[in-house]
Amino acid sequence: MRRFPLWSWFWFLLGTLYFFLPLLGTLNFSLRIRRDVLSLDAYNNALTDPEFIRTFVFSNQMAVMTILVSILLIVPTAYWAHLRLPQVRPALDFITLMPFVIPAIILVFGLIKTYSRPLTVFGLPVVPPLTNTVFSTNILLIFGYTVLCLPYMYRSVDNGLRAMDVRTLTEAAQILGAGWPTILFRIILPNLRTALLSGALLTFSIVVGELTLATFLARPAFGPYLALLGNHKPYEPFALSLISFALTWVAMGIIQFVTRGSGQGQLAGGH
Amino acid sequence: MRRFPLWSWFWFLLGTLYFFLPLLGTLNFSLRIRRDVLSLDAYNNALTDPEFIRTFVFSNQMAVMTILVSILLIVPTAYWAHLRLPQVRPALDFITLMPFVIPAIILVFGLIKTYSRPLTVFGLPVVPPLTNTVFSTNILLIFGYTVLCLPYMYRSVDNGLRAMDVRTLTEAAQILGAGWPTILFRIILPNLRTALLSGALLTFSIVVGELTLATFLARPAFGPYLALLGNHKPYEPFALSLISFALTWVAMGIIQFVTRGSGQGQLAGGH
Amino acid sequence: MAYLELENVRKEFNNSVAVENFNLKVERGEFVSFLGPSGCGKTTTLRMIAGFELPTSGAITINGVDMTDTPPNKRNVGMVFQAYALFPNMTVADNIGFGLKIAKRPADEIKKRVKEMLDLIHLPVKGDSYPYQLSGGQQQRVALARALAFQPQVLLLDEPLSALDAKIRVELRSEIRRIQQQLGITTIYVTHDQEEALSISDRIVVMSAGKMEQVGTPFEIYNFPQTSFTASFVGQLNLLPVTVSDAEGRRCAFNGRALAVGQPIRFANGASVRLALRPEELNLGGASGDSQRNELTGAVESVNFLGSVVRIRVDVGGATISIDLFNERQLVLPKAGEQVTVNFPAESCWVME
Amino acid sequence: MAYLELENVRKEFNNSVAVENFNLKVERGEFVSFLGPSGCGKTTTLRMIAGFELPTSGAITINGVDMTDTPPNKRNVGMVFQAYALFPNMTVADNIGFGLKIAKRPADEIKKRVKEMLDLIHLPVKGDSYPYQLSGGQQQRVALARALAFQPQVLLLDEPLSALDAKIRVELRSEIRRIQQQLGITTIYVTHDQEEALSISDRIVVMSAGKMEQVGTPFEIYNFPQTSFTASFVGQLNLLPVTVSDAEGRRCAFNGRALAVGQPIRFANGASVRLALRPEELNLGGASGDSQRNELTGAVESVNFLGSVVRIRVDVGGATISIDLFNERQLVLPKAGEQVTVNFPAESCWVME
Repeated sequence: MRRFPLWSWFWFLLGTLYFFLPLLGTLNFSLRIRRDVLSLDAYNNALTDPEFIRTFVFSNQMAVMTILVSILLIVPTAYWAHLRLPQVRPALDFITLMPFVIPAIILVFGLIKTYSRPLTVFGLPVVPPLTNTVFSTNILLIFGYTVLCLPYMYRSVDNGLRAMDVRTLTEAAQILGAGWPTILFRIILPNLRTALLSGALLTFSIVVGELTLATFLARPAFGPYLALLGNHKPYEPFALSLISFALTWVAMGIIQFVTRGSGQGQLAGGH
Repeated sequence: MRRFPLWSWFWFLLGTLYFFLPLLGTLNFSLRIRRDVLSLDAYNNALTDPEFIRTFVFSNQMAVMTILVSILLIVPTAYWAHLRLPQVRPALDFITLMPFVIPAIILVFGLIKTYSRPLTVFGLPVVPPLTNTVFSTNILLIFGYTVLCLPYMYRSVDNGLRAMDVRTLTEAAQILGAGWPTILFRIILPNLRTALLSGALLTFSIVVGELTLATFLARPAFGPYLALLGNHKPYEPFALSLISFALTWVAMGIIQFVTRGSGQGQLAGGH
Repeated sequence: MAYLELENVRKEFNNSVAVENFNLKVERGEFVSFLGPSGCGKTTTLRMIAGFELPTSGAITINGVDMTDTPPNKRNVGMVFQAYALFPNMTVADNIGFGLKIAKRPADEIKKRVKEMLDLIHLPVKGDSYPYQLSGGQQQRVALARALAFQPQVLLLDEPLSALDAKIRVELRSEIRRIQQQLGITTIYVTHDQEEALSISDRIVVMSAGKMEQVGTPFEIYNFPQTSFTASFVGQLNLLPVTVSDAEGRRCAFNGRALAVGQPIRFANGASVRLALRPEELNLGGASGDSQRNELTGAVESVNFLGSVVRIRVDVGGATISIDLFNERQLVLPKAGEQVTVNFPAESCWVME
Repeated sequence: MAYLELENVRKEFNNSVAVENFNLKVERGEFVSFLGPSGCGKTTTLRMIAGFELPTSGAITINGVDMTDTPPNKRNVGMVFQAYALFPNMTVADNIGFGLKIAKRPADEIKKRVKEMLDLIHLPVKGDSYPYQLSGGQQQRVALARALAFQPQVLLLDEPLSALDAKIRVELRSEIRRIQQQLGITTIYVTHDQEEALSISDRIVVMSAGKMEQVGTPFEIYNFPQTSFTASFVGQLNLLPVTVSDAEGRRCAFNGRALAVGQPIRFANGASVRLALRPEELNLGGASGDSQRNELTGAVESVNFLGSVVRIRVDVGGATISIDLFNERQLVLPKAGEQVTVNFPAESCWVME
């Protein structure tokens, strides 16, 4: 330790400050709705707004559906790639990285244009228009969210599978007489528990705060509500920011706890 | 291969379709600005708009600055953590994961509120207000982008360092007589080349397409321009979407190429 | 009829041959090892017996039933993997009972059988532990118990000890042998470690490049190798360039000196061949006129003390030979550069290409 | 005065002692190994000589200069790591020349020296290759060349062979010894492999739990171990529970049978001690009245054919002893259960706690 240059401490401190200063500022500000007094009024106002409840519940429902669709899409694909087609894994890595680099706004344009008419490929109708009803627009939103969260969920599942030596465990189960359903539900899924939880919590946090998709598909989600609030009220958005931030910490705390609690660090998913 | 259930193929196909259909739809639509004829007019219109040039250049400048700030912040910190403080690495992993789960909108609220007044901590002024001048607002934007891209850049650098056995290489260089500058510039940085490139390209793609931060800080960036265009013109945004998408592919192609070309797969960074 | 039989088994991957012309009959209760370097096809052959790979051609029969195309979960075969492959989400007891649970045996029978198995592997109190709480050696014992719990017809072991430390490896290999003999289970054991194969097996199949080189007892494999691959892969070997001088009378010549060979020479007189002999069958000193012992002289190149063994390298002119002696306190060892005489019995050497 | 000297060196980490009371004088050109199990402090001691760790107390002197607090890049010491640690972004030649470049030597001198080094490690044409294009053994040779290129005062090797395969390991260790003797460089070698330490060293320091157990030549360490740790860590050992019957006359009793001991007994008459003897010093058969040989009888427990060696375990009543014999074709081996007589010279056994 002794001979290590001082500038490292400097950078470390700078990084920490950089990260926590805005948080402290926000907290300080959100408590000052009444002049010269610290109060929780901003929190009270924000949480009792019926619009808050409505949008928050809606976004939570969307998040749960997104998580289900993601798991159904990703787990069998990733498992199969690990077990039998290791050569397609680079391609999967590549594809699932792309939502990182396609801005959400481009994604939503594509979704709207493609699915607002009956989708035809070479003249044949493939999918009916989805933006006509609330229900089908929600489906479109969920699929959009699934793409947005694909990198996180896929990476979690992929790490989880990588940590458990899929092929040998599958063969060990087979030679003991197990068929495919037993292998999937008794061996693979239980060992992906923490990986799925970690992916799900990340998905949850992203969907609940997401702005672009919900705005352009005109759905009453929490992200647009928060943005709207920011244009009209001075203090409440900061209270909600901090609440959302706290929820995030709780979620990540759960990940950490479950990961530790299982005592099987090497099976943890996450990024 | 033989005994593997059919449904895997089904899911695989569905995933592929799901991903590429919107792309095809967008391409098809963007070529139809003239009724019944395929033409590149939409691309021509979009690219010749002076506002496009201006915002695109601005976003590119911001991206380059963000990359520089990120590298200066992250490389020494991550190197130090690998070399001397492995016990802080879980904390770093955790902190750098957080921008994933804090919506950009909350980040920008915090930045504006904190830095639009002289920032005081316990009554002492620490930072002057940053939103007063264009120059200092740009600084705020760059720092905001740095936080947004922190997970990608940190993860790239961390993977790069993990792949190279930092401690032994450092000691090997030390015992051969090298001092810290030599170790950093002759051993560590050259071996992080692909990791830095991969992090930089991801950062680049994200910054150029980013909407929320630029909008709320009222800077003339490419993301808001694209969103604005989407509200006014029918075809051009799709042309730009595809161009941006193509740029992304090129960027990722470069990553792949450089990673391969170096012949040192194990040193590749990226996610 | 043999209990486990492989007939003309061949396996190709993408048009390259991994195993060919593999014929083997294993008796009930026999312990057979497949020994060879990596890539020799030993693991592929084992995986064909398990059903994870299908032979391109040929047949595999267990207890008279053709199993060639049976999927692995219908074969009633137990297997132990190099990487242990215990299910991390289950306790040791649940791991051991997994096969019985799949077979829908009653819960109390499973419980009883798991207890028996835990006793067999000398881990009676570890039933409620999770795999990550055990050492590598203990995990591999549990994997063995799991493979044996449902009383398989055949037990397959795929380099089960290569992930373990040297001391544990020696300990666990005699453990495996003890359990195998106690249960009398027919066993195939894959390894690249010749000492392991020699010490544990009833018979060894030496493999190289997808082909069987030799099948025999450890003693036969070590003392009477039939191919030059087997001779050099199993044990240390000295090779002297010699000329056959009298094939009938079993004599050849090295640097003009006649050497007696204990075994038939299958080469013509005048052929340039190599005389093979093991370092531990050489002794320092003259043959004292014994016509059944050969004598060579040369200068000591190095004396290497390895603990229980001292290895002396002697340059006999055109070739260097190693001599292994047991360390003894009274031993007077020659120095490097000294001229020494070396002798070895005719019986201990043989001629190879 | 010794070339490299460690005086009363002690190292604590977080209040736990890693190394204590370490005193060693190494002569110029000597090859000394630190041998011990993992966690015994051998690597910590090496790292203190390199300067990567600072001693909590004590002094380290190289060629008369106190180096205790000198940073590693000023010590002029060469080091080879277990993980090779070649710089992946540089060619082999650039790796080897790195230390000279740091020292700002002229380009043509570096080029010449790199060429010499490549010849020394028998890789003359690999200069333009990158490390990832070489095998593990070749990479470690390059690491050795890199450590030697700038003519360090001392060469340190930290388990340099443990990442390599068994055959390469044996080959490379004699290569290291050859180069060390050719250059006459003072060398410290850390290993947990007793055969490696015995075969390569001028002297061995046996370590356990942070302390020096014994310092001596390989022959002394193996044949005259001074502590029970050394005796059991280096080589195989049979231990018989015996009672001292006549300390003066060097006699003790096992199951009522008198045994002669070759070395002084430092215990009182009637003390319960253990008689230690190496498996390779035992022989089958009677002592034929030789008063300097001891005799035991018992039933054969197992006969284990290990290739060059046959290990026979005999239950002599209350203890099982191992006997190692060289495999010979004519050998008539006893069967399990047979009664045998075993003999060993008085000189080969000693008494321990």
